[in-house]
Amino acid sequence: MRVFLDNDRTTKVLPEVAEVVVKYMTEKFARPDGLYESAQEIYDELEAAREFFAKSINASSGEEIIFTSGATEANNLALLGVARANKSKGNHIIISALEHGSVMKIADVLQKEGFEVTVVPVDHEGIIDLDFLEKSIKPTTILVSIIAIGHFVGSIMPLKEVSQILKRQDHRIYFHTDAAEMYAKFPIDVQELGIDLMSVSAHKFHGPKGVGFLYARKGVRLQPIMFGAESYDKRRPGGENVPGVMGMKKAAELAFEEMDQSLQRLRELQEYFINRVESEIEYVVLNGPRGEKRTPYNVNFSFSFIEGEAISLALSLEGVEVATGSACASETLEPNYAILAIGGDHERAHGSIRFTFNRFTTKEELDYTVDKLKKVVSWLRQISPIKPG
Amino acid sequence: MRVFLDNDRTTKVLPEVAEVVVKYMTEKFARPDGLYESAQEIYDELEAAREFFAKSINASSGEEIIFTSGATEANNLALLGVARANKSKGNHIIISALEHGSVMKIADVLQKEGFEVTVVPVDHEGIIDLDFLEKSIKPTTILVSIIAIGHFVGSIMPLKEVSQILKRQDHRIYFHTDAAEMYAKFPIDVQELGIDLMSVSAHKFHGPKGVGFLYARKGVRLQPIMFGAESYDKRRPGGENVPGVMGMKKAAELAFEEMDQSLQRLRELQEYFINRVESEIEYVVLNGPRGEKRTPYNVNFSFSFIEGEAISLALSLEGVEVATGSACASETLEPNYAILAIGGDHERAHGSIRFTFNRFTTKEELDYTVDKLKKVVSWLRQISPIKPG
Amino acid sequence: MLKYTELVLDHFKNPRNMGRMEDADVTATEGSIACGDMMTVYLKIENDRIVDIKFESYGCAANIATASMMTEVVKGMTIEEAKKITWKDIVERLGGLPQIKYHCSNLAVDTLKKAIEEYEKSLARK
Amino acid sequence: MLKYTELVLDHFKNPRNMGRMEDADVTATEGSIACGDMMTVYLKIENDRIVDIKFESYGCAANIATASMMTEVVKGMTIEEAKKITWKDIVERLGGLPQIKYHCSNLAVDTLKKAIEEYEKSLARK
Ligand SMILES: Cc1ncc(COP(=O)(O)O)c(C=O)c1O
Ligand SMILES: Cc1ncc(COP(=O)(O)O)c(C=O)c1O
Ligand code: FES
Ligand code: FES
Repeated sequence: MRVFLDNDRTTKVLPEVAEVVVKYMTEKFARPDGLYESAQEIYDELEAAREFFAKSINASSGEEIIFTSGATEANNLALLGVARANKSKGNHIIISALEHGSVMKIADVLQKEGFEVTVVPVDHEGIIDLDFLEKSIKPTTILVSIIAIGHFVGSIMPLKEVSQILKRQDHRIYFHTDAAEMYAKFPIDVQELGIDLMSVSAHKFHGPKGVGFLYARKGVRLQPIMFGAESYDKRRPGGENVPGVMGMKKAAELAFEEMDQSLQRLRELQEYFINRVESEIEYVVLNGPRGEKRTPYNVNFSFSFIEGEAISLALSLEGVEVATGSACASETLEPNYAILAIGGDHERAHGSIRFTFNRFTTKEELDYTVDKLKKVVSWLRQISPIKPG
Repeated sequence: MRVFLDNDRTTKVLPEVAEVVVKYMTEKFARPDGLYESAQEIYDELEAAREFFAKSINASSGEEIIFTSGATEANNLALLGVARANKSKGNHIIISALEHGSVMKIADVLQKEGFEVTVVPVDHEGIIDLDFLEKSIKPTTILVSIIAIGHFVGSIMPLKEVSQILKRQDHRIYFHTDAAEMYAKFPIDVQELGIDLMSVSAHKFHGPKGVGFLYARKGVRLQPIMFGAESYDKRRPGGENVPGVMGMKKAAELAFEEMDQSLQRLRELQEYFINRVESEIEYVVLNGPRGEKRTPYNVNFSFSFIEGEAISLALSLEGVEVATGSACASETLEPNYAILAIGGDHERAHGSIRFTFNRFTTKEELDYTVDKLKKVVSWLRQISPIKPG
Repeated sequence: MLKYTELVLDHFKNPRNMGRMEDADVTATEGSIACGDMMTVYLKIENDRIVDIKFESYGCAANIATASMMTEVVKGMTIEEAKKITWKDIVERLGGLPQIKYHCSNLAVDTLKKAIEEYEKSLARK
Repeated sequence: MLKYTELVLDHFKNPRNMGRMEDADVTATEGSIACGDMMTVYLKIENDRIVDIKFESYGCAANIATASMMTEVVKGMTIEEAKKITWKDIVERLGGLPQIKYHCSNLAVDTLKKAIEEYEKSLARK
């Protein structure tokens, strides 16, 4: 059996989606900017796709959707784009301690460009400190970027509360959220949540890799990060990835159809999985919140006395594929910042394993996973010089 | 019959390529950065793909290949990346008058960032003026970007001569070429041609849209245009478009297999097509060079007394899809700069039609095109108030 | 992206009143160098009424279609009626035009008005 | 990307000489806080020869595999021979390691050397 539980990293493309991608690669292959009928058809379909994505988040118009090569590019366009275009209004930016690595890195770059960056801490469950956020707002604050679901530990962020804080201020502060792990899994209403910009990636919900979009509310000024010829969307030049966009649309349609049932089913599976692990394996700590504050797509445990790279390699030899926050598995030999941010120590990061589900994850797969996990954990604990007590 | 002769804009993905893309979407869908076997397989295959592309242009190592979302991004990374990273060495950049719109736009942006840009003119055939180029070099020149095949008019640029000029200088000047219309159509040897950076796009040679690469010679300093988490290639973060890259590889393999025969066959077809048009339609001007100086993938004619948007629309109603350089077809109502650059006037741009082939273009398709062209041209000339003489 | 209505395409494919008129009462040509478009209108006028009209056009599909529609609209009109025609009327009758093409419909109406002006001048000279 | 050789994986899956040794002549533990790895080595020494060796490891797969390989290499060696072992020897015997994992092989050798040192100190004290 092979059980893929690293769905936060990427997901498998569904056959129905692949079919659409193939159609737009081999038949409807024109680009929207030709003067001929096949090009005009593609133009109409891209427009319809933008409308579809806009509707899917209750945006007011398809023009608010900018197709990108993924969420990393969307994050870059949002943060670099807003910061550089609004420099004259202020140079202060706020992000959370649980942003995806791309937002972290972009914030570093902006700091080098002269922006001031405040990182809002999170509590032991991975939920941002709203008081801290409110207090760190200055007259020069132009942008707040809070990830929709806390990176690595699965905490659902209080986006609405953030936007309410921002709306209380005397000046306009743009609100961006990286929703790569939320879109097409949860309902999102950008009006209700007060979101101005939002990043999405198709390969997180069984769509193709290399495509995503940025929602940017009308009126938000953005400086492009890439420049190019006259094209479908001036904010993002280059040959339009039509098969990617149409595949992403199909993937989203399928996801939205099953959204409520999937959330419900996964919530139960998640509880079941957490229960089994906690009752059948000793010395485990759940990283991140429990219950409604946690996305049902994520479970994250630290196993004491053993190390995550070894755990995940051993699991993979048994057919179970997961992620770890261990320093030993990182290129920089740094422990995962998310575990540190929620108050964990080096050892807890070291032994952390992230299990991320997709909406097709089954009880059988999780049972198999628990069985293998028990085997691997007890075996590695046998090897370890550190013993309980 | 439907004849697609706008292959410089994009091409149809081959079934063999689509098959590969599907395989990497639905089966081998992992990303290279996991700790499990499927991820390691993908890592190896990406590495092998980089080696393949490196070999295909005689680069010295796969590390010199940076995958991007296409040639527009590659051009941005090359020009913005080199300019911004080498600012301390100089602020002068040279491009040609026949660059793709993306390079033109990027040069504008660099100008706004404080760089000085010289545009090297081309002769009436669309070949750059090497003397002018050499004379415009200054001690502050850091980068020269010359398109491999003159935009719109199909002139093959003397890349080797350019690099020889650059090598004669006392200081190092990087040489970039936008080879989106040359790669996988012509043999390219970056050592022999002395190229330091080169942009490539898959959808120009029957590969997928949304993927391409930048060749960057070892030692060339580049500032990224996007920033992100630890990933496969630090110079270009974001979820790796594995299906795109593997599809591009397949497309290139197929193209390289048939390269010589295709060039030979298209050269003959091109001559045949030019001959038929010139002998059967009056008042036509070939834009760009004849013979060996011209890519066999491009034919470009101006038809006097009539306008290109109307010609191309009328042709498309007959099933023939082409491009035009007419101001009336452009969003900015500007005549095509390439026609002006080769010394053509507004009227010549107005009546210009670009026919671009792919390696599967047939004599039957071209015969059909000439027949329809004759019909359309004579019909529009009937409508026109301007008459010969 | 240029999106033409079915009606625009129809007028492009089958332009009404297209061609030269050898015995026109008045002929006018207008053209803007900026865009490189050009139009000629021929009028035959009897008792202050446009009894026949023809056009020639050097320009894009919208140019041809608006000229064609304009001729269809004004044929049979009195000169006074024809003078009141605006480019917006033509665009409306065509079911709309891409914004970037509005100037083409302008040209059609301008050429008509120039022809009428010429005609009135020629009357005044008589 | 971490790529382990077949041999590394084999030593990870089936570590040789793994576990506690209750009657060891000497025990040593080394660990670097920076990376959070840790290793314990147990030696049984007779006539200046390592007649038995065991290890425990808290660390990554490379940590476990290099410890395992180290024990296999030095078992049966004289103390003088064992002192000459370097982390490079271990890496070589494993058919290579990812560069970023070299420090794990270092730890294996360091722990061994520390154990030998302790043993020699204890001899000196006698
Ligand atoms: C010469 C040239 N450069 C760059 C591009 C842009 O390529 P892409 O669509 O991959 O961004 C094109 C195609 O539009 C091209 O023809
Ligand atoms: C929260 C979050 N943001 C951004 C990204 C980057 O997405 P992409 O691979 O589309 O660049 C990811 C996935 O890696 C993610 O999980
Ligand atoms: S123990 Fe941390 S990298 Fe090996
Ligand atoms: S004639 Fe140029 S746009 Fe219509």
